[in-house]
Amino acid sequence: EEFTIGLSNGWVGSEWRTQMIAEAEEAAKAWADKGVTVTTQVQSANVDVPGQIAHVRNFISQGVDAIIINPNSPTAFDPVFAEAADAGILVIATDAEVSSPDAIYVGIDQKGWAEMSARWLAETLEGKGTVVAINGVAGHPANEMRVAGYQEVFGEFPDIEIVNEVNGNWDQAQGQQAMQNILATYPDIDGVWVQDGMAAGAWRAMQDAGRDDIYATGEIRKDFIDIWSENKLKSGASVNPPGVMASALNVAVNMLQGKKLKEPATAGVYGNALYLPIPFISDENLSEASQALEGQPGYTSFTSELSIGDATALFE
Amino acid sequence: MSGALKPILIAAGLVVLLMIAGEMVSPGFASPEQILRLSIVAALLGIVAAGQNLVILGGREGIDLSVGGVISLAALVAGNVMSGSDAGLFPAILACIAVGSLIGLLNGLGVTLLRIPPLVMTLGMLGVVQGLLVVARNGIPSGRAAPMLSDFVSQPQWLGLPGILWLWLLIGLAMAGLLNRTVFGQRIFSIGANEGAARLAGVPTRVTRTLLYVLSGVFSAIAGLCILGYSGSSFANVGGQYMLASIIAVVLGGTPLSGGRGGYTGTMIGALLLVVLQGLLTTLSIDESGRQIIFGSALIVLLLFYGRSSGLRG
Amino acid sequence: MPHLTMTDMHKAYGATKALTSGRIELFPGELHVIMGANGSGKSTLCKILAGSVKPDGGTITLDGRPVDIPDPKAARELGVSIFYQELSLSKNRTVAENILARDLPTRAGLVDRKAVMAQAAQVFAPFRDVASDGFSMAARVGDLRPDQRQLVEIAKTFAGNADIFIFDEPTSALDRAQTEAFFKELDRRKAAGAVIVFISHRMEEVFEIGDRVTVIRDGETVSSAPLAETTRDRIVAEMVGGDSGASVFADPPEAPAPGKVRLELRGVSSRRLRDVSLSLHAGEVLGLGGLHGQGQSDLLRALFGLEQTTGEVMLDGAPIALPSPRRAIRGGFGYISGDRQTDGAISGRSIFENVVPIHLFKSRQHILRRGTLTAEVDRVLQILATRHGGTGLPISSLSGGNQQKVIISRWLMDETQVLLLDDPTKGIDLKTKLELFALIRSLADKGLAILLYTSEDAELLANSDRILVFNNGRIVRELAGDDRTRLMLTSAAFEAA
Amino acid sequence: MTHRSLLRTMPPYLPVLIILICMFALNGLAEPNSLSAYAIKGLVSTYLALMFLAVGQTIVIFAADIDLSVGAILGLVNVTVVSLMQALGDTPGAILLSMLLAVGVGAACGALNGVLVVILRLQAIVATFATSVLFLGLALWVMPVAGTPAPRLFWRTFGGRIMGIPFAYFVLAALLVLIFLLARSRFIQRLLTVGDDQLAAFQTGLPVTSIRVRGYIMCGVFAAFAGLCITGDTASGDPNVGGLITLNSVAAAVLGGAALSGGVGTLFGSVLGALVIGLVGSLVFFLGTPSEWQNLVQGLTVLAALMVGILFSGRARA
Ligand SMILES: Nc1ncnc2c1ncn2[C@@H]1O[C@H](COP(=O)(O)OP(=O)(O)OP(=O)(O)O)[C@@H](O)[C@H]1O
Ligand SMILES: Nc1ncnc2c1ncn2[C@@H]1O[C@H](COP(=O)(O)OP(=O)(O)OP(=O)(O)O)[C@@H](O)[C@H]1O
Ligand SMILES: [Mg+2]
Ligand SMILES: [Mg+2]
Repeated sequence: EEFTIGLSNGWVGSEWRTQMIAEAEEAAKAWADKGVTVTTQVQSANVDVPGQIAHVRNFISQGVDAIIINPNSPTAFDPVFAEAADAGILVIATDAEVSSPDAIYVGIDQKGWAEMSARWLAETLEGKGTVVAINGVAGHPANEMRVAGYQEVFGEFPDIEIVNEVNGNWDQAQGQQAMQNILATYPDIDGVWVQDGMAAGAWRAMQDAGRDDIYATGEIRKDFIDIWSENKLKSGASVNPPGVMASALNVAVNMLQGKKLKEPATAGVYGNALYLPIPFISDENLSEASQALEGQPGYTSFTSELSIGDATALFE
Repeated sequence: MSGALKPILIAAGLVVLLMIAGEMVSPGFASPEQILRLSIVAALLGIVAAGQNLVILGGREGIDLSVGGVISLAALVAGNVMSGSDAGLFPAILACIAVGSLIGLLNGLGVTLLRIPPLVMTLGMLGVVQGLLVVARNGIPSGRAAPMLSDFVSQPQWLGLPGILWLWLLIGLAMAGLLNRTVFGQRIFSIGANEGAARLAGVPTRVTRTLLYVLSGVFSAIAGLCILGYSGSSFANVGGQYMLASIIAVVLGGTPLSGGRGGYTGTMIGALLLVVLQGLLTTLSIDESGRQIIFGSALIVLLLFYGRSSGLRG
Repeated sequence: MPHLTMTDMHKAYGATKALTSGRIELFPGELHVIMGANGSGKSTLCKILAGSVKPDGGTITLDGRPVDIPDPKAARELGVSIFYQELSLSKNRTVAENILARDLPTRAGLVDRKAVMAQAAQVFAPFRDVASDGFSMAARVGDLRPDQRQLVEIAKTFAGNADIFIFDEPTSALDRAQTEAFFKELDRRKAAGAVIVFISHRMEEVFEIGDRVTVIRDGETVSSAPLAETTRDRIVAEMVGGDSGASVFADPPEAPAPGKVRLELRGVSSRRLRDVSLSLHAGEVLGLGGLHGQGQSDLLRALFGLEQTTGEVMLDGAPIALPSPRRAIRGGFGYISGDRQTDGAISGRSIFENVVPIHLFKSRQHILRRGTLTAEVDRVLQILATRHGGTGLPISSLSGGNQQKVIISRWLMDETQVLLLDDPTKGIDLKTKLELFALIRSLADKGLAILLYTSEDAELLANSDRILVFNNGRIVRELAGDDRTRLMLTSAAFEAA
Repeated sequence: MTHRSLLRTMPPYLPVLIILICMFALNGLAEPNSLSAYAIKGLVSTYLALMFLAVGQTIVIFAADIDLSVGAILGLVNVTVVSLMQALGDTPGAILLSMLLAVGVGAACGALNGVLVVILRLQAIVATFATSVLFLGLALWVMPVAGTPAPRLFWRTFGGRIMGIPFAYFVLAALLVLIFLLARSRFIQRLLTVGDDQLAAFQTGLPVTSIRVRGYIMCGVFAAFAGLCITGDTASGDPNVGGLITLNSVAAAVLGGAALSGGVGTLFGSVLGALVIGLVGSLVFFLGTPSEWQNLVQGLTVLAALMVGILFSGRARA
């Protein structure tokens, strides 16, 4: 059997995305062992929504069998995904959910992701204290789902108060600057809920200020995990693995083979999601995470993916 | 002199005013430590803005939109060369300056030899550098900052101030000296004011202008190095936020985009003003939409103080 | 009753009082000349009338009614049309579009291109025969020669309905034939009852066509009289406010004892030059004559490294290459152009900064020693009696003439061997011209070799030791000794044409 | 006819037209399907927004101004029109009214830019950057999170066909007619005169201030049209949708032969420039560039195209 799968990535501003593509390409090669030839076509560039719509249309012109996309918008692709479906192409979104009925989502539940780390923080603080949140890009759906997630969890704890929520645009340095300003004006906070790479920045600001009494969520790059282990930080991090696209690819190949999901993808706000498990790194399993990343470059993220076997097991 | 001093005084007054406002809204905002930390962030911006300032002073619509790309590339290269060890610091500095001056040189040659408008040339170069970053990140692992570099940026060193603030001060003095006390400085102003006449008066216009872009590249590279020290490790797109911020800092400091007029002292205060304003907005507990609306409006109000071009009717 | 009067007009730019008490009365059907030294406020007075400068005070009455002129559009509606000294052309637009810029003809709401061409051609008709080569209604104004641009600005002034025409130095780049065509059109308009205001520094023109003259000195109207009742000397006296002194229009100088050959050209050609050979001696002022734009400026620019040439250039007997202005300056050349705004003034910067660059370049300094330099700057500015309020002030605070003095001062700080003067007195008043030519002569006496081009024949005749007459990029005649007469110059200029 | 005068009489958009044709040819060689009816229609409907935006940007560039807020205006219009349609219902009348109001929003944004840059005389680059922050804030206020869907009727029409012809082609045709008329309007001619030499235009008696302000308003209106196109192609609201498009609009204008110093260029050239910018990404992909090199090759291609355009038109003008 031979399948061609188009991979579209609309933002190249982070190492996580690079790793995402690389792992997906690896996963495609691994199918050779099963006697299936999976060819990937990759479009990966900094584009806006129209630019990424063009990615999809290019794939349609090329006549690929499936498209896996890390989308720049949740809803903007409805029309173009409909075009793809008309052309008989399977569309799978990953990392951010899409509203299109013509696509399914294979990835983590961003809201659950935030809930997990928020719960860790709330429980570590024993259910009371003041916290701040440093968020990604305002208006971005993944960000807003995460915000909903932590707000819901903190809402369950009456003695936890969110004193401020700021946006660091998923930029490490902006996260660091935001944390710096927060520390100056809210010197008595107990916890920080912060996302992704900005966590490294926030932790750095706390260390610079000598504040090792604050609990904060962490992130999953080797650089950070090393610092975490070395300095015994009080942190916990839920994992959005860059392997999500590889997982999506493994699911896609199964679907292209004509198999049916045992449980159809109906989760999520749009009712088309297949959620993957979300690993969590805390002091308990920190050393395992360290080991998994041993010898990798500093920007490598802790990852996990559905293996071919795992994926196949989801199908009838 | 008093004419040149006015915008600087306005900017300085506004900084003080914002600090006071900040202290009232969120107590602790004007604490000495916070002032120090804001100054560090301002220094990072200020160093980028030094190069931007020179390019703008040189006139002919001078502007450098590639600074963000250069910062990111320099931070990547430097992090990789030093990879967390003090021994690698010096080679890293050299590597970074080489990268910055090379990109600056290409910008300069495009602008002077091919006569590409600076906005277009440096915008195109930004696209190229961003592409280069993706390639480079696949090829070379990004590394960590040397401890010495991190301490230089964020730990109090001499007289309670971190090294970066001394460096910024030094750059301030050097820029003032360069602009007011050297022949090169004279040449910058003269090509900014009237390139054709300057050329007839023996100014090597192309060489001078090319050097301005080289210097801008070098300043961005130095800033990239410092930002690496600030954040500890290099990461993709570290420099993105500096492109327009550096231009705004220059304009808030009283150097008009038309060139031939202005200086760096004002730009330093402009950088401080911008950072204090952003810091103040961060500490306000409001929606992001509110922050953006206030930030945009505040910038408009600030710009009303300066940078107004003259009317047509004398 | 006068058609229009301006009384007690005043205007200050910061500390500079451009106009303190401007007054003028314009009668229908007259050609009214305004004369005054550089910076006396002529242009300011005219621009106020045209609405492009806002006066600080004063009254304007039209047919006895006081009027307000808030902008050029309003002036136009009152029937005032102006030719700007610095021109008001858009260089990327065509000649036709410029002439009709104010009011492009439309059809069905869209610009009617055919009508634009036709109407513009009609307005330009009186000058069609003198516009010469490379000129068409569809040409881009930026591609035209300075004299052609002045013709376009003239046509633009005449386009549309107006009955007061102001011409602020309209002939400064025109040759004789062009000037005559222009004067003929002025006569026609005058006969039709229009008022014409005319500014020129060329005394002959003024007496040739003027009816009445108003003299302005230091921003103040000092006299107004019919030209028939006044004399050249009286006007000059009123302009300078003292005795009239010597005249630029004196007889040709005695031929000096020729020094050694300093500059020699053999077969120099370029885009506009054809096989130019000449030799220039130390201590000599060599004039370049002929009709406008026959290669005189091109030769000077080529010698200053601004144009590519073939052929041989020898300085003091040794061949030299002149690939750039910097090389030319190092070689001992100096260049002064009458086109101050583009070639001279480093606008927006101080007087000091406008004087020092040549010295800084030649002395290969890198550090600016302000103290020592300031003394030097003061010294050279004094040689020309430059009037200024401090060397730290921007050069734009000076009048045109004084700006030119500052630019000339550049070349006086260090030794220069060959001075290239490219219409250096364009738009400069009589008194300043006198000082300037005296300086040029004294520089020649010190051994400098000088190449002089000026668009005024009288000036050329009065100040050159020899004159080379140019036509179409070639030297067609050399005039020396008693041949240096107006008649010979004119006939030489026209004979090959 | 000599070499120089030939260069001078050629239409200013010739270089970009040649570049565009070459890109189409290369694209077709690498992937024949990229010239299929489907692909062409896709290209047009994807980049209609950029074409409108580039035309708007060119209008202000004609007057030697610049507008760095066009992307933010587009985003604001996108979320406004989607919110309005949601509020007013999805009847044809309500949709048309929403569109009209959204164009009004664009015009108002343009007017604010005009007031700041022209009347209050702020420097265009920094002032329009400041307003872009403001407009983004407003967009976030109107729609805090991306996602509200546009009515089906609206995007089905935009993405559908009328008499067998894709609707996008009608929009493109309307754009071309519009710029044909604009290019011959007195307004654009005056804008060019103002951009050529502002002082000269003022002294000539043109109402410089009002011409420039109207230029900004017109730019805002075109940004609003672009916002409507993007809404049609994406069927939803997203406050961040205008992220990269601003700088692309400037690049498209320059590619199309407009000089940032004002007074030179054609609206048609900018439309072609927008297509070139749009095609570069596809071309780089279809030529089989490895993913990590795509950005670099794309950056180099855009830079080269910009240089070629400027060198050609610069030569012709010199
Ligand atoms: N603004 C300009 N426009 C057009 N050509 C220019 C411009 N500036 C310089 N040139 C040309 O570029 C070349 C180098 O100019 P530059 O001013 O750098 O001189 P230079 O090489 O430093 O001179 P020198 O060798 O005498 O020191 C020369 O051929 C010069 O004529
Ligand atoms: N825009 C301006 N800003 C500052 N000073 C000015 C300005 N325009 C004119 N002046 C000054 O006003 C005075 C009068 O200038 P004006 O141009 O009216 O003189 P003029 O009689 O036309 O001289 P010229 O014969 O040189 O053209 C001069 O001192 C000049 O420097
Ligand atoms: Mg040199
Ligand atoms: Mg004058």
